[in-house]
Amino acid sequence: MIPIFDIILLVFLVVTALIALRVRDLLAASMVFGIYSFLICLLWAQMTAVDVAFTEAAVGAGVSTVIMVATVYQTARRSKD
Amino acid sequence: MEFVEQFIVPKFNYWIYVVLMMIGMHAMIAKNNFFKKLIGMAIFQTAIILFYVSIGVKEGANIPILDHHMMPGEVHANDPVIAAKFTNPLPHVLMLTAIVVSVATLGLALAISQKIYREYGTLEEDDILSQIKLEPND
Amino acid sequence: MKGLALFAVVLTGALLLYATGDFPAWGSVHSPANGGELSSHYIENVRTETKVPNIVTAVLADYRSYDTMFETVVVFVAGIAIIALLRDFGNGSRGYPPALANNLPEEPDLIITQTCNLVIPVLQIFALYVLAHGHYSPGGGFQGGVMLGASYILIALANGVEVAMKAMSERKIMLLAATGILIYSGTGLICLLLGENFLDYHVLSRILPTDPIMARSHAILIVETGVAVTVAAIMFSIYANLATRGTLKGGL
Amino acid sequence: MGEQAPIAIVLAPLFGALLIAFVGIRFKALCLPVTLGALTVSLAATIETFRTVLSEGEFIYLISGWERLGEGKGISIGIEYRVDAISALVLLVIAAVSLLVAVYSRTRVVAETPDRIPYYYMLYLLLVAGLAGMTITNDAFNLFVLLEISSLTSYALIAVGSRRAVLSAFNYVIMGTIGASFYLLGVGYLYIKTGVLNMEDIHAVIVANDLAESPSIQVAFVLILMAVWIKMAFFPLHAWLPNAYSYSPTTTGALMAPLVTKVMIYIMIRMMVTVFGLDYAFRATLGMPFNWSNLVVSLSSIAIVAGSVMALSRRDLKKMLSYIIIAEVGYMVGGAWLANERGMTGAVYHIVNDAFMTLCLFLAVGVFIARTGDPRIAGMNGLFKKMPITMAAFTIGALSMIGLPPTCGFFSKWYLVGGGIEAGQWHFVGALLFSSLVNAVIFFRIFEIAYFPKELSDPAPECTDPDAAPVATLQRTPLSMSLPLWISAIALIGLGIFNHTITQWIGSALGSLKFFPPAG
Amino acid sequence: MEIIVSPVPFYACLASLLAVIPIVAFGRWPNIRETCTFLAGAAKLALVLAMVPVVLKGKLIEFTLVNEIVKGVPLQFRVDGLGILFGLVASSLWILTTLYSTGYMRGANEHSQTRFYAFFAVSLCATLGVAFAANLLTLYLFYEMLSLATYPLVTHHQDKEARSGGRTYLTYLLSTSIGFVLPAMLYCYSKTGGSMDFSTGGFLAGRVGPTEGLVVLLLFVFGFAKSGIMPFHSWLPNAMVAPTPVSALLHAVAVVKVGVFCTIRVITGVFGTDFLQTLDIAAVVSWIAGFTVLVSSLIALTQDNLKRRLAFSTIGQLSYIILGVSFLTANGVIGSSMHIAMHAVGKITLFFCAGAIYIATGKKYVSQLSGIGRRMPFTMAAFTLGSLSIIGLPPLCGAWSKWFLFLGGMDAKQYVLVGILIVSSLLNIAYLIPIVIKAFFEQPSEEDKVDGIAEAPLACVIPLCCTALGCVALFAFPGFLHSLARLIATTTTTP
Repeated sequence: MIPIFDIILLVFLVVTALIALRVRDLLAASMVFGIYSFLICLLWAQMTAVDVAFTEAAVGAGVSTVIMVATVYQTARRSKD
Repeated sequence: MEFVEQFIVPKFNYWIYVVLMMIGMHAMIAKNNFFKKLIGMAIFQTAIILFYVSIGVKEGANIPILDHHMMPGEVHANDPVIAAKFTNPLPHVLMLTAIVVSVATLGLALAISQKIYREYGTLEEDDILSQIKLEPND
Repeated sequence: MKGLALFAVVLTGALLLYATGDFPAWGSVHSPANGGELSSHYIENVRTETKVPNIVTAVLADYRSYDTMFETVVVFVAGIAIIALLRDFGNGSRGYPPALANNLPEEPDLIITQTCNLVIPVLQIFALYVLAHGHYSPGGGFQGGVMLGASYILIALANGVEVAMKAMSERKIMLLAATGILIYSGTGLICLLLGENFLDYHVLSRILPTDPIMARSHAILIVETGVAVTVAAIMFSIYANLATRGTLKGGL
Repeated sequence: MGEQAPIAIVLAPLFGALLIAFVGIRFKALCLPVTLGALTVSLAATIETFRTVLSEGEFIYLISGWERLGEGKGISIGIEYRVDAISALVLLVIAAVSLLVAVYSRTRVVAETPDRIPYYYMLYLLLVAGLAGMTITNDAFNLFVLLEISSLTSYALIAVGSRRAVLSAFNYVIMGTIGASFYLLGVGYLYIKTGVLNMEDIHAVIVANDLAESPSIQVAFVLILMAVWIKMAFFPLHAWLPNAYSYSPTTTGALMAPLVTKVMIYIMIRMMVTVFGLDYAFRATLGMPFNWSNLVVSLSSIAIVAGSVMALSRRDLKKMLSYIIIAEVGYMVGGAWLANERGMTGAVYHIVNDAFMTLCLFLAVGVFIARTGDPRIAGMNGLFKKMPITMAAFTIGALSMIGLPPTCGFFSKWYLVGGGIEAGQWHFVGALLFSSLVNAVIFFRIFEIAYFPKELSDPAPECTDPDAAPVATLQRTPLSMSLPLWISAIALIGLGIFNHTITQWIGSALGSLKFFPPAG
Repeated sequence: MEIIVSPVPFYACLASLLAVIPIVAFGRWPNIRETCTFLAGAAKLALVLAMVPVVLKGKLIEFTLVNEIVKGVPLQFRVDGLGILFGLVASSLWILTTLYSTGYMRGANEHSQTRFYAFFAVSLCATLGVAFAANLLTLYLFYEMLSLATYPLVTHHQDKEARSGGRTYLTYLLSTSIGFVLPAMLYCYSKTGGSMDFSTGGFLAGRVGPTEGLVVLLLFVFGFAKSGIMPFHSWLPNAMVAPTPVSALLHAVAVVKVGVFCTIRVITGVFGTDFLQTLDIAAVVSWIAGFTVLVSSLIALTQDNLKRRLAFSTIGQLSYIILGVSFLTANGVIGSSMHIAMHAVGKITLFFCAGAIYIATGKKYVSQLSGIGRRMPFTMAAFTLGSLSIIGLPPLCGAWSKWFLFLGGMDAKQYVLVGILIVSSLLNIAYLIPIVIKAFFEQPSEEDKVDGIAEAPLACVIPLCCTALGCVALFAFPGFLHSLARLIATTTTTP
């Protein structure tokens, strides 16, 4: 049986994914994507995939978000959709 | 309700991975803004990683690191290792690779979108297409 | 177009869900993937075959070390690709469309700079720990490398890219990145020169003062170091290029 | 060192790239020699491997030296290379084509990407390493990693081109990522049901556990097919290809057009033959009232016709060639799915031929554009007189594309059409012939333009893009450009004359397989 | 039948191909260049002649160049009666044509003569390749080679007209060969399981039913569109934009005869006359050929351009040959084989004359030819002989072949088609004889009046006189040809 903590995390994941794609401010979207990465990292730790969680924390929530923000700064912040 | 109990609850992970993947894939295809497409791409790739990690989960199993003291030469050297007690490590290995690949792809795609912005002054697909229409085409 | 996209997505989703019903139960110990010979072999024999307690590390850097080598190459590719695309070699005097970065303050904030300067050494030491302790705990080349790279990114964030570039110049980035892969593939090549197949570490016992099994363990550390060096250099390079539109000046 | 040759095929370009990183960035003049050296070593290793295969049949190379577990065939716990006659042939094509294009690139890279030379060559070498690695590996996941290497390098190699190239590179990234992710997912679906990653092991488990009816395996099959189809630009998943190939730098187009789609077709055949098994591939129904073989052959007929028709209306040379490639992809996919040995032989043989045909044409077009500065077909006005030697090579390539003897294009059509007749897939036969005729129209129209000189009413269009470096118009064709062109043109005739030998090699790999003609 | 293995047929084929090298190398020195062509032609003819006695003894000469070009099918030459007949016609007329083109090309001061001679030599190589091909694939290879090699010849003038003529030429020839012959050939290949050797009984015999047989037969007959069979004939009049030597040799002899030769091979070597008899489908081909004979003759009546008129005449005459073979009788085959030679000699004379007239006077149209016979008596005399030969009147060689065709039709009891043959001969008279009458008996218009004789260059006149005399000689001494034709008939039909 899947632990209830997992289920909550999974639901949150979907919500953050949708938010990241709905927000028109791309800087905010990048930030929400960071949160998304962090949540998924938690999920993996919960699923006993510690190495994956570690990597995701460093790469997904860390570097990915930073380079996304960097790109937003170098391009446009507003999106039409 | 029975359907939910039988097919959704026991495989909730798989359902969510499909949902996330479809969210990401839809964004990749249908979003107008290139940056949004890339966020979709990242979500799409993490969804697949979620799928793989879900494969490897064993109920009641521990993280795939043997106790330091069980190493040869130590006290419990000859205790057999029981596979069921540890999570399947193989999907984790694969997904480490996949994560690295996804960040590499993301970085490259961001660089390309910066170059597009340099050329066209926008990241909106429709604006760029209307600019191209004005240029001499093949 | 939008309708078509939705259709394609829903169709794919339906296809994937169709197969979900066929999957073994979540968390099952006896599913083919979990109870199969392959996975069990790794778990049960890793300590006799490699002496590395962290099974993930052992599989990553020994059983499937060839994968991992190319994974490092993927990072390397991303690094050089981004340089090839974005790097402004000084002759790009063309106008650049306005961007958010143009409105940033010139001087870095004092509090941020000082905090970062405090954090960075700790971060770097921790990164080395993660790398070296990858045999026994979660971590290893990638994680350590990313953290090491992140420390330089942090310098760049706090003080500007130029300051970070003083410690890690562009030339050095390329040299380090290539060195990392060379450490990895060179290890494999030495195995090859010693008469065994590529990346067959046990033969290293002939030149390392250990037995063949410990040679595997040591070699894993060596190649993980290579991974870390490449990843650290490239992560910083990616950031530096993306944050400065390839000029390597100014930045966020 | 003979038994280590397979690994050298992939390692040589990798070490070449590293060497460029060490010395090439400072001494730009060394980049090309290093590239050529690495590719020569790779070619030599390929030839050595090929000879081993011919004398000893298919063999396995264990990376990391992990022996297989268990009795019988057992399962693989490490990563293996597996070389048979078909993969050796494809490797040979990769090595030869990449070396020729590297020679060709001498003046082009300097002219088109002057400040990025070392990076360009590093990406070039790594693309070759990725393609060769994909061809030779026997591990389903390892294939994904190498696929990503070749994808990332090709995105970059395209995006260093002009203004439009960047945009097409982005589309390629999106499509390519979907493709690669589908592949990864497909492997996951296989893994969840079989628990192994080695291609032959997957097949063994599918057979042993009788998983043919399992929905997961079927979905995995669909996903992997979709993935390779996206990557090979199989109509209607082709949208990324034409712009990517036509706006990218000359060398990129000349390297990618012959290799990338062809290697993906090889991967598709590999998946059909090694992972799923031919009986599965041709018989799987996915619970639908149709037969896979018939469906895919119909799709390829559509692809052939659509590609040809789209090529007909192009005025840009490279774009026209790109659409022809889309039609050619249809040839090979259709041939592989005809469910008989002749069709499969034709498909594999056409991989080799098509690689050299596209190479020849792209190289020739590169010379034309370098000389005239005009990418349009109309720009070829009077070229037979101006550069007869290059035009002669182009003519050979074009005749091969049309499928006229004694060029190799005729013989691949021979096998493909023969396979179509044998399978009774008349629409496929019709589509092949239609495409030959369309190619004839296209190329003879070009010949007319080049043969009957006339005053050009409109001059070459002004280059609107300052970054698409106004390509230096060469006064003479340097030897570095004409030599590869001529080698490829001669290869076309050689491949045609020795087609029987080549198909025998292919047959030695296919001979043990059982083909299942579609029921009814 | 006894088979002799010898590379002579291959050398005969190669002789003209190798000549390309000196032709291109000596492109700047026209005399040396043309000498090379002559030498190649002589060598070729000598090689072909050397094979004649052997073949007449009923032996076959075989040479395998590539053991298996595709599985089970070698690249192989085999010389039999039909092949040697055709090879002899083509190679002997090549020498005359070379002489003629020397005069013509220099007289007309044409450009790119080196290219012209080079591709001419390649075409001849392909023609002999077709003649000596031992199997369908070899035949097809050389057939396609001929299509391509003649394209630069047809479009020699490189102007707008040449461009559209060349376009029609290739469209018809390539689309039919790729669209029809290739699938039909592959169908045969898959039916026979890999063998495509022409054999007396036909290698397809007994392997197909009437319906498939008819489809394949028609695919072949229409696919070898060089035979000018309707409705795939219109490339031929359009190809007349080529310089006259090209029209003469290629479009009266080499190219078009390759078309009919291939059709004969299909009927005799692929299906076999016996098998066609049992399938009872050859009549369809007969009727198509009969239709072509009649319609083309009618069209020829309306043409004013001399070369176009001759072209339509050629279309009709070619269909005679197909008609003869499709009767499936011994006499029909004899008639067809002889007509290959007879028509070649006659028609090349007419084309030579047309070219000579153009060189001497610049006239292209029949209506302009009033009184030209007084100015060019030799040419027009030769023209008269050629015309009569085409019509089939004794004492000219065309009479023999028409006689055997007639007999063949009677044997096959195809009386309507025999009627068509006769009507068409009358039509031949109607479109050829008025030219002769105009030339000799009408007064020239004032501005055309020239005192005395003003013939074309000697290099043009000699060949046309030779061929005209050939028409007469072949009537007087048909024995050799007849024995060859009889040999062909005995090996392909059962009495």
